[in-house]
Amino acid sequence: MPTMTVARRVVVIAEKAIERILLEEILKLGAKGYNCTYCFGKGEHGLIEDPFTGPEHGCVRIEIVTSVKVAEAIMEYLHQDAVQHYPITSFVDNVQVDARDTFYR
Amino acid sequence: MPTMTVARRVVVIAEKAIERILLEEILKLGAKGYNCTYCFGKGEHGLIEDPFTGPEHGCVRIEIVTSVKVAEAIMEYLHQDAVQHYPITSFVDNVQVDARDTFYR
Amino acid sequence: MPTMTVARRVVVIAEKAIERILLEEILKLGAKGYNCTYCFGKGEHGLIEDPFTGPEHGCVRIEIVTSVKVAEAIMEYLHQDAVQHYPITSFVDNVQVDARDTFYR
Amino acid sequence: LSGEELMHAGGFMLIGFITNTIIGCISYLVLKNFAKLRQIDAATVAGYYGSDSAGTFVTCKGVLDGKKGLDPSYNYAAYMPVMLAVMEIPGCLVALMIVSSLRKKGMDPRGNMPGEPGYDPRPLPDSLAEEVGHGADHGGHGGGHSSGRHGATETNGEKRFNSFISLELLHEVFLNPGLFLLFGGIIIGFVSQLQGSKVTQEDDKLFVQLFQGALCLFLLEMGMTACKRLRDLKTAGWRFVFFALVGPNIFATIGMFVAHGYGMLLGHQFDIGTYVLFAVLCGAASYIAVPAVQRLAIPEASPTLPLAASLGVTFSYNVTMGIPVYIEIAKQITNLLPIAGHVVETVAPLT
Amino acid sequence: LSGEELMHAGGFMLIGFITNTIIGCISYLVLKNFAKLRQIDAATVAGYYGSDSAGTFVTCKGVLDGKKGLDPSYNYAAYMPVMLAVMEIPGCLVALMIVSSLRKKGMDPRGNMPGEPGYDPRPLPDSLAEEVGHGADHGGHGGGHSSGRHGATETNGEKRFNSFISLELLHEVFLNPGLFLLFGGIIIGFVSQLQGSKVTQEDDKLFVQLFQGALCLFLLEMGMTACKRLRDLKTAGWRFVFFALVGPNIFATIGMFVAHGYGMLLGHQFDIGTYVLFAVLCGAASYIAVPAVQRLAIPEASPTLPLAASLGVTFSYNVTMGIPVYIEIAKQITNLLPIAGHVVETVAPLT
Amino acid sequence: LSGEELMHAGGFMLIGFITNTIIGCISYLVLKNFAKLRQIDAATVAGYYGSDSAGTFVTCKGVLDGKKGLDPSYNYAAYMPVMLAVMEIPGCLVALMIVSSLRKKGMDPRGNMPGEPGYDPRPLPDSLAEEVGHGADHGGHGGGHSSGRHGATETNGEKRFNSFISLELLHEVFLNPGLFLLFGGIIIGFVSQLQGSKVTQEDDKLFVQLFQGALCLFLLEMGMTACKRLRDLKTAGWRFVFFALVGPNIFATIGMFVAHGYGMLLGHQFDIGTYVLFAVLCGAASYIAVPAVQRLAIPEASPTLPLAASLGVTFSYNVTMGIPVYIEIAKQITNLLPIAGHVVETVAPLT
Ligand SMILES: Nc1ncnc2c1ncn2[C@@H]1O[C@H](COP(=O)(O)O)[C@@H](O)[C@H]1O
Ligand SMILES: Nc1ncnc2c1ncn2[C@@H]1O[C@H](COP(=O)(O)O)[C@@H](O)[C@H]1O
Ligand SMILES: Nc1ncnc2c1ncn2[C@@H]1O[C@H](COP(=O)(O)O)[C@@H](O)[C@H]1O
Ligand code: NA
Ligand code: NA
Ligand code: NA
Repeated sequence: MPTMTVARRVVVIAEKAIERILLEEILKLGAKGYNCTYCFGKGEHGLIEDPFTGPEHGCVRIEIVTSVKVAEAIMEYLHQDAVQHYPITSFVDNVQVDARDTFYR
Repeated sequence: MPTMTVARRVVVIAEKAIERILLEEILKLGAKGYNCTYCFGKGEHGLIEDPFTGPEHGCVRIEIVTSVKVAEAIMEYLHQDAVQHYPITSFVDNVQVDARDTFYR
Repeated sequence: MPTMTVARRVVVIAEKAIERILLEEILKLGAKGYNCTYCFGKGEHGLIEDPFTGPEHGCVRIEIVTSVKVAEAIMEYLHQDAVQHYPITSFVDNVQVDARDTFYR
Repeated sequence: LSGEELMHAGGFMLIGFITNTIIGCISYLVLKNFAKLRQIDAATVAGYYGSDSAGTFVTCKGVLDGKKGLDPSYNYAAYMPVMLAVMEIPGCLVALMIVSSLRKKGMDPRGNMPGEPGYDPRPLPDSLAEEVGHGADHGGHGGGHSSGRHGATETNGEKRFNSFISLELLHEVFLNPGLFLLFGGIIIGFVSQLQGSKVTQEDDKLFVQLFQGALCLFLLEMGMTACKRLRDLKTAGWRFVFFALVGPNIFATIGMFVAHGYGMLLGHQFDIGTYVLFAVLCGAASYIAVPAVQRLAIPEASPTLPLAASLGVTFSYNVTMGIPVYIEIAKQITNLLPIAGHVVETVAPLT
Repeated sequence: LSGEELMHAGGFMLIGFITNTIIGCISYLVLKNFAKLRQIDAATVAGYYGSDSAGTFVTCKGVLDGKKGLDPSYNYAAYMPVMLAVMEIPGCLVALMIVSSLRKKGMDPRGNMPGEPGYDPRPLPDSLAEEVGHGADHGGHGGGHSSGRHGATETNGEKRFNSFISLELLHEVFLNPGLFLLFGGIIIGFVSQLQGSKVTQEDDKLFVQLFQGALCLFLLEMGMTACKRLRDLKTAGWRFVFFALVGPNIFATIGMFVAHGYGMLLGHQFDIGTYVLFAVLCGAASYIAVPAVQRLAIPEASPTLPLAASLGVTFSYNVTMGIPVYIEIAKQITNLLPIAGHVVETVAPLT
Repeated sequence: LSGEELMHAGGFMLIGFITNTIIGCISYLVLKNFAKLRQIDAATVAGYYGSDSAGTFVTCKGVLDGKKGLDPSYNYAAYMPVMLAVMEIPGCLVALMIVSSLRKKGMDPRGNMPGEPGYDPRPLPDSLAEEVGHGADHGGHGGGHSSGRHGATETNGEKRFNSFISLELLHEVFLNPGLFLLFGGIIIGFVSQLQGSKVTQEDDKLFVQLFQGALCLFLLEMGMTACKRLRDLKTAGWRFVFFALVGPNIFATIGMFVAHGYGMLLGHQFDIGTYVLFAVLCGAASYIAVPAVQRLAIPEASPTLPLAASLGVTFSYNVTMGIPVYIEIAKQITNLLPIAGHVVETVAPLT
């Protein structure tokens, strides 16, 4: 049984318009990597759709596996006043990573 | 350290043909929001592919962060006889949400 | 409250070039099913992009809900020397599945 | 469309509808007994062949447009696109009827009938039924969904679900791709018409040329999709492939004889183009409308087998060898059995 | 472009810019008082109508190209594409100005003004503010983001975020789709020129034909997208739909009278084509540039309402009935009020 | 293709294969010593330039088709598409050979060689090797994957993985895009041929026109993708950009002299078109086939640097300035060194 260590996974779902700034900030805050999928959905701001490429490109779902400290910094950044005005949703949970991996540290 | 509250995340993977009815029901059952990504995969029903737009549009992965009660209602709905005949897979886990957020309540 | 059983969820994010072999091996190792979404991201290997279809088709995110034993076998396979040279990231966590479902066993 | 032509068209549509229904039933019997398919799969594939394919129709129209410039006998009746829309429906109905009768005969949730290998009457694998603690009392998962429910009462969630499925089903069966092509054409005509006739005249030559260019691209793309479908044939067996190759020729020929008979009845000799288009409507198998019906109403059927035949084999055959063969057969029929009083100017055989 | 023409063009652009600004303001007042929209939505939709639409412009150009071959009066000035780029800006500025004044008047984070239903001055729903344990002291979420912040100091994270938004905003307002069309055309001309003139000559006829083919496909696709947008009209009310249908005609007619006035001022009679293109620049509403501005700078506005009007109703009207109507009005104006010393050869009315 | 022509073609293909191999080696040396790239990156980029580009070939063919209508000397040999497929292979082989020798010389898992900055012989960062409890005994991660493994025995999982990689590699190297273009053309010819020759004749004029239209769209799209790749040049340094701009001209000229020498050897004067196409096959760099090989066989190389040069700089240069320059050079060579007994009718210089 390979030994596992615990890491934090932050999932951020935001409108595509602010995708670039979010990814830049996430790396600045210390995250080592992320993966993004385009998605669509409904929240407080109603259905967000790109009129041309269709709904599935309205939002971006960013998944970041990182350390507890960096995860906190990201959540703090996302809840700043300026950012909160945009359609953005975020939640966190724990995942187990193989002890041999360092992609998240 | 921002205080976090615990919420339930339901992930439903189903064939695109029943996407609309599922999303309508999920909102009727009390969920505040959801996000969807098109995906493809293999399960008991074999590989589901849209002959034209290619595999990656065969199924839809719906992720719903909501309260424990609503999560239970959704799982109950998904296991009804009529729904079970269609290719559909669902599982649940807990996530932590910033105490300041209400997108899921 | 429908009774739930605990299952393991393995998430593998890898370059699209080795998608087929990974999916074959995952099924050989005993997984009953999987679902895949195309994504893009940044890790130790830098931004992986398909020069034509654009970034969102650079990598594939494979999500496998399976038993603890099979999850371990998959993680072991992914950390073999030959596989490690390719851009690949994997992590595991627990999810709850409705007791009536057998899609993962 | 003159009154007389309208009457012809109406009769022809009725005959077309019946012909495709018969073709659907023949396919079911052949697939069940000759190709030894599961009854659920035989019924589904029969639905594909009892319907028609907009893509094959458009390709055949493109070929005829190219020829009729030099040889008017390749002309075709103006109401053929409407036939395309009408003749898409019978296949769906045939499949739905057979499947609902299979459900009544106790088909299991995986689609196997009593006596077929793997038949497992127990409801969907919830062998853990006993373990279900204090969950809502579910009773067994009766087979089939909309019809043939026994036991558990329908929750209103399920009622909404079933009505959604039936509504979507009506939408798929009657608003088939043939209709979209038909309305698409009319709207484009209307829009360019609105912007002054000069635009449309000039467009005609351009339109035909662009249409043929787009047709080549469509065929190339469909060809690649078709090849991918061929992989699923491995599990099917040679009889199934034989049906997918020979079937279209038989059904097309049946169609042309039916059209010829109808011509004799009316004492009116249809153009070669009309024969060939009708042949293609009978001989082609659907790969857009019926798969959508299958996904909604027949989840138990194999998702890959029917497409492997209709798109992988039949479509590829039709757009390459099929159309020239049907043209040749159409010429033979009109030459050998001329309709009294109508001498068809002899058309140069296919060079 | 001769010196005199350059002077004409410059003046015309200034007039176009002012006309679209006025159209934006008129729209805001009409939407606020007649269509009873929330002020934030009225301002946003006004931004759409105070801008123009590259798609409608290109469609109108295609129609005129088709006609001018037979009737030279359908010609149009060469600098019109530049007008397209210039007249895209006023709408964005009008919307941004009105919205920033709304923020100053205390708009709440959901976009409601004091007195509007649902007005909730409390900052973003963090009623749990008290529960926030030892989180960084955030103070209230002041309304609006870049401007009108009161209370909490801006963290440098927020500074970077706001500067990103402003930069992207400048990018969207000034690098509008009109510019891309303009540069795209120049680059293609340059590349084909580079590969020897013979290639371009031959290309010209092909280019116009291909262009018109692509135009049809673009219109078909836009038509389908437009229909999807119509669904969002349900919540809007008939007055809003009335504005989206009648507004373009009024704005287009205003535009043509302005162009005619400018012609009288210069003693120069513009071609019918120039009138019609200018009418379309005034009468059309943006659905690429301004939505991007809205997503960045006006997150509180409804994401669906503006597009339902500009794309669902106005675009569909313009490319079907609108353009022929504007052509007819242009002819009437030039016939009834001929500019001294210039007799316009009588053009055959729209057959 | 007559016997003699077949012999010419065979010889030409062999010469083309060798020329591109030499170009690959030259590129490696220039990139390593002049542009100071890491050896792994130098080898990968050398693979790009030792191969050719279907896109550039098709563009050059389009330009020549446009010209040969007016001036037959722009004609080209019919077997050039086969040269495209053959000359795509050497680049891949050059890169794979150099990389495997680098692995033997102890390249670390990040692709750095002993002596290069950041060289870290320790296997992949599993400094936690000790912490590995009772996991399957793994021993060290030897460098490189398929070849040069030392230590840990290969599990059959790894064997399957490595055989998958080698199979995919063969597929990428030999089934290159040039072949698809070749077969694509043959199949379309076959299908339209099958549907009666009349169709193909009429199609020819349409085909060339549509082909040129599609070519413009392809170039526009590639141009935009190319610009995006330019961003990755920032980290590369001016020498690398200089190579990507000047290299193609040198390699193209080498190619044309080689072709001219071959012509002299045979006493046969090739058309200008053949010279130019051969120049483009030598001067262009791959951006479809070799990137796929790199992803499979050279995961350690930088994923962005090679494409920035081959797609961002070289492709953009070739399709705008490159092709006219190569045409001019080809004319100079044929004029200044006429092959005995063959007087080339003087072709009007590029107007
Ligand atoms: N409860 C939820 N569960 C999952 N995703 C959500 C939820 N609420 C919102 N989202 C996603 O987050 C995006 C922005 O949310 P909002 O700011 O609430 O409009 C939406 O487009 C959804 O894709
Ligand atoms: N064990 C699994 N893990 C993750 N996704 C699954 C699993 N089984 C099925 N799926 C997904 O759920 C869809 C429907 O499953 P099924 O009803 O078993 O055919 C499949 O297409 C997969 O995308
Ligand atoms: N820390 C991370 N969190 C989420 N996804 C990651 C992370 N690191 C890498 N990835 C994903 O895994 C892929 C390969 O990672 P790598 O091997 O580190 O280049 C990347 O393209 C990302 O999509
Ligand atoms: Na049929
Ligand atoms: Na306007
Ligand atoms: Na080369």
